[in-house]
Amino acid sequence: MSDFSKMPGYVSTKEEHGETTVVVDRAHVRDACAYARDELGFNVLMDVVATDYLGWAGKGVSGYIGTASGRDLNAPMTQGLQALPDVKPARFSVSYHLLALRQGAPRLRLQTWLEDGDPVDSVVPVWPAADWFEREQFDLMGIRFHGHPNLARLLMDDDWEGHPLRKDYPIGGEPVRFSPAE
Amino acid sequence: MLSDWLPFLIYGLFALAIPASMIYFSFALATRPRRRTRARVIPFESGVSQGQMRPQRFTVSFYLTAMLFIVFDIEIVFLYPLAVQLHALGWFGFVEFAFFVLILVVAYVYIWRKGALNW
Amino acid sequence: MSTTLRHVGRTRRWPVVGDAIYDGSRIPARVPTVLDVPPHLRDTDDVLTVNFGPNHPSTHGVLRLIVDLDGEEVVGLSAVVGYLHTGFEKNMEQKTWWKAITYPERIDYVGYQNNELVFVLAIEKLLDIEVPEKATWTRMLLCELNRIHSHLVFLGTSALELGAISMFWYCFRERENILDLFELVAGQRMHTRYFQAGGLAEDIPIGFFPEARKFVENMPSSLDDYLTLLDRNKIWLERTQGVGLLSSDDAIALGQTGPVLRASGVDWDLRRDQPYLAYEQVDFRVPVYTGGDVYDRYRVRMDEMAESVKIARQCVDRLERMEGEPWIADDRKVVLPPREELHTSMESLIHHFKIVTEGYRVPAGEVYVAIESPRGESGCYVVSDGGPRPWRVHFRAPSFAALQATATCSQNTLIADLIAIVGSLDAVMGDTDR
Amino acid sequence: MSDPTRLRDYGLQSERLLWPTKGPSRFEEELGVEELEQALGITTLEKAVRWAQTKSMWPDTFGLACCAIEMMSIVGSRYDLARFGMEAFRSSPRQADLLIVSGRVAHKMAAPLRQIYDQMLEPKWVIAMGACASSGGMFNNYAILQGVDRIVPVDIYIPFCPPRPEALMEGIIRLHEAHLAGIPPAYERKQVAT
Repeated sequence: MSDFSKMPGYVSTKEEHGETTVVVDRAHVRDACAYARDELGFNVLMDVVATDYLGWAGKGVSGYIGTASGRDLNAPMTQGLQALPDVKPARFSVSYHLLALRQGAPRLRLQTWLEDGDPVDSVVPVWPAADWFEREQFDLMGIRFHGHPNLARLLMDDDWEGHPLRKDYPIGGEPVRFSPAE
Repeated sequence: MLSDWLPFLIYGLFALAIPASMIYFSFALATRPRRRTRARVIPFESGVSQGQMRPQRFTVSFYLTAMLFIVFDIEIVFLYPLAVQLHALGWFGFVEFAFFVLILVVAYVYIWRKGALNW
Repeated sequence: MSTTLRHVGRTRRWPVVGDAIYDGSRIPARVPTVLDVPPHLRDTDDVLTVNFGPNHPSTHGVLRLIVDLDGEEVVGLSAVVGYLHTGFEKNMEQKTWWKAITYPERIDYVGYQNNELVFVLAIEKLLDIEVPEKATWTRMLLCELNRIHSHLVFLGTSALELGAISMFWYCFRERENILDLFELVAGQRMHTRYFQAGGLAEDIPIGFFPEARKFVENMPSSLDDYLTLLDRNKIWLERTQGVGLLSSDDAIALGQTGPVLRASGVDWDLRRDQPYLAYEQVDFRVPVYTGGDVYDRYRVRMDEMAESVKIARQCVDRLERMEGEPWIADDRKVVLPPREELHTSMESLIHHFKIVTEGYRVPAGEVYVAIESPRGESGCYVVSDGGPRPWRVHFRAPSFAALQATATCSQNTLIADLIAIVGSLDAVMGDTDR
Repeated sequence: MSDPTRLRDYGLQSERLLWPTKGPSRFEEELGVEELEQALGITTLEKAVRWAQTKSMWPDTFGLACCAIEMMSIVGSRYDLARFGMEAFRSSPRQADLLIVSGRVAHKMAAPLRQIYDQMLEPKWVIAMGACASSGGMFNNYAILQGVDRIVPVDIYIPFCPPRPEALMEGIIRLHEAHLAGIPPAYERKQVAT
C-alpha cells in the first residue's frame, strides 16, 4: 500500500485482514483528513465510529484460547493459553472510514486515540457528511468534536443524561420476570 | 296555489330533519367523556404539538388561487339550467352559451399567460 | 470502467457520467443538514413553521422534518431523527456472536437479508473461515430477491404518496411472491435469520428451485407493467422530473451511496467495483443516470430491479447444478456439528456444548465490511476482543447519510415536492436511528 | 367485581373467542343472554350501535418499525383488510378509532404516541402489534419502552416478530368479537384518563 508517513500527525500503520489502519495523533486529525482527501484521493467519508475500550483485556475478559498458529481440532492442550488481546493506547478510539471512488475501491481507516473529555477537531469542513456522524458519536459516546457547527444530541432525547454506548453505562431495560410471583 | 308548494315543504322538512338527527344521535349515542382533556383542544401536529397555533398571516397567493377557482366554478353552475332547457332553447341557447364560454376562455388564457396559475 | 474519468481539480477524481446538474454546491453553508430561512424572511411572521412530524403518512416511518414555509414554498428545513433509536449496538454487545446475528435484520427492516449478510461477512472475515460455494450463491440469490423486495416497497409507497395509489397494490402483489420464496426457504416471511457464520442455517428445501424459477420468469413482465403504468404518466413526470436536484459533487460530499449516488451521475456500485460473495462471476449492468432528481432515482431503482432479476436467474441456474454440496463450513469450533454425529463422537458433543452455551470465539481484531444494500453502502465495523461476545458493533447506515441530503435537495421546492423528495431518498427509519 | 381489568373478571371462562357463527357467540352463552331476544330477532340499541362500530373501525397509520411493513401488507390484495371495512388508514387521530402500535416504541416516541392516543375520539382501541410493542421484545435496553401498555391501555396483544398478516387479522377479529360481546374498551376497563 502507498506510504502514509507524509500524513500530518502520522503515528503508525497497521495492516490486518487486508485493511489499512493509520493511527493519527489527536491534534492533527483535520489536517490528516484533508491530506487523505486531497493527496490520497479518499473523497468519501463513509463512517465515523467511536469505540470505548474501558476494561479491555482485563482479567476475566477471556482472550482467544488457541495456539498462535490457529485452531487445530485435534491438537490437545490448546486450552489454557489465554492470549489476552493487546493493550490499547487510550480509552476511546475514533475511526474515520474513508473510501476512494476509483479502480479497486481502496479503503482507509484513520484512527485517533483519546481519553474521556479530550476534544477532537471536527472534519465537517473537509466532508459535510461528517455532520450527523459526529453528532451521533457525541450523543452516544460523549466524544466532543471541536468546531462542529451544531453539536447537539441527535438520537437520544435532548434532556437525556449520560452517553449510552459507553461501557460504564448500564444496559437499562428491565430484569426479566419469568413468573408473576416474582 | 298553496298545494303546489307542498312537495317543496316536504322536501324542506326532510332537508332539515336529516342533519338534525345526525347531530342529535351523535350526542345521544356518543360514548365520550364529559370534560375535554387538553389533548382534545390542541391541534394535531403529528404528535409533537406544543399548544394552540398562534394566528399567522397567509400569503396572498392563496387568496388569488381561491378567487380564480370561484370564477371558473360558477361557470359550471350556470351550465346546469342550460343543460335542462337546452332542447327547448335549441340553437339559440347553444350559441348564447358558446359566447359565454368564449369570454371565460379568453380570461383563462390571459391569467395563464400572466403566470397567475403557477405558484 | 467504461465511464470517462473526469479530472476536475485534484480532489475530484471519480467516475462521473455526463456534466454537472448545477454548478457550485447547494449544501447549506452554516450547517450542512439544516436549511436556514433566508435573512429577509427571518423576522417577518410570513414564515409558517410546520411539523412534518413523527406520525406523518408520507415520511416513511418516524422521521420529523421541521419545515418553514413561505406560503407553499419550503424556505427552511431541519430533520429530527431518533424517534426509533433502538440501541442495537448496546444490545449486541451483551449477546454472544451466535445470538447477535438475530439483531441486524431489524435495523434496515426492508432490506433485512443484506443487513444480516454484512454482519455475518464481518464475523467470517475475523474468523477467516472458508464458506462453501453453495452458501455463497444462496446468499447472493436471497440478497438480490431482497433488493427487489426493497425497491418494490419503495415504489409502492412513494407512488402512493404522489397519487398513483394503484401502484401500491401492484407492487405488494409481487412482494407477496418474494415473501413466499423467503418463507419456503427459511420458514418466515421477514427476518429469516437464514445466514450463519460459516454458511446457511439449513439446506435449501426441495421445492424451492421450481418456485424461484417461476418467480424469475414472470417478474420482468410485471416490471414492464409498472413502467407502462408510470413512465409516460404526465402527472408522475410533472411531479418527479427536475425535483430535488443533487449534483454528483454534493452527493459525494454528503456521503451518499447507492441509487441516490447513481442517479446523480456517479458510476459506483460495490457489487461491481468491490465484489463480495460471487458477484464477479455474475454479469449484470449498473444503471447510472445523470439527472440527479426524483425521476432518475426512480429510474435507477426500476433498472436495478431488472438487473436483480437477471442476477437471480443466473443464481438459480448455478444453484440447481450444486445439488448435494455442503451448505455450511465444517470447522467444528464455529459451526454446530450435525445431529447424528453427536451420538457417536465425544469431541462433537463437547464442541456442540461449548458453542451453544458459551458461544464460539472470534479472534481479537477490528474489521469493516461493506456491501451494496438496496439503499447504498451498508457497512459493519466489528471489534472483537477474542471473547465469545462482540466488543463493539457499528453499522454504517445508508439511510442515515441519505437523510442528510434532505436540506440540500429541498431548496426552492414546494411543500408537495418535499414529499416526493423524502420518498425518493428511500430512507428507512430503523436504519437511520439504529 | 374488584378490579375489572382482566377478561376473566367479566365472567368469561375461555380466553379463546370464537367467530360468532349463526347462533349467539360463545360470549353470549357464557354471559347468559336469554334466547328470547335471539329468537325474536330484536336487539338492544346498544348492541346495534356496537354492531355498527365494529363494521368500519378505521385504523390510524402508526407505523413504527418492521411490523409497519407487515401492517402495510394486510392492506394489500392478498390479505385485504377491506373485507372488514378497515382499509381506510386515517393519518389523523381525530378520524381514527383503532391505534395499531406496530413496532418498537422508543422513549423519544412515547410522548407523541401518548398525545396521539389522547387526541383520538372515543370509543377507541389499541392493538399492540408484535413483540416489541407488547413487551419491548428483544430490545431490553435503555432506549425502548418495555411494552406500550405502560403509557396507553392496550386491548389486544399480538405476538411474533413481525406478526404474520394472518396474526394481525385474527387480533382484529377478536377485537370485533370482544366489542360485539359488550366488553368495554381498555380505557374504561382500566379506568385510564383518556
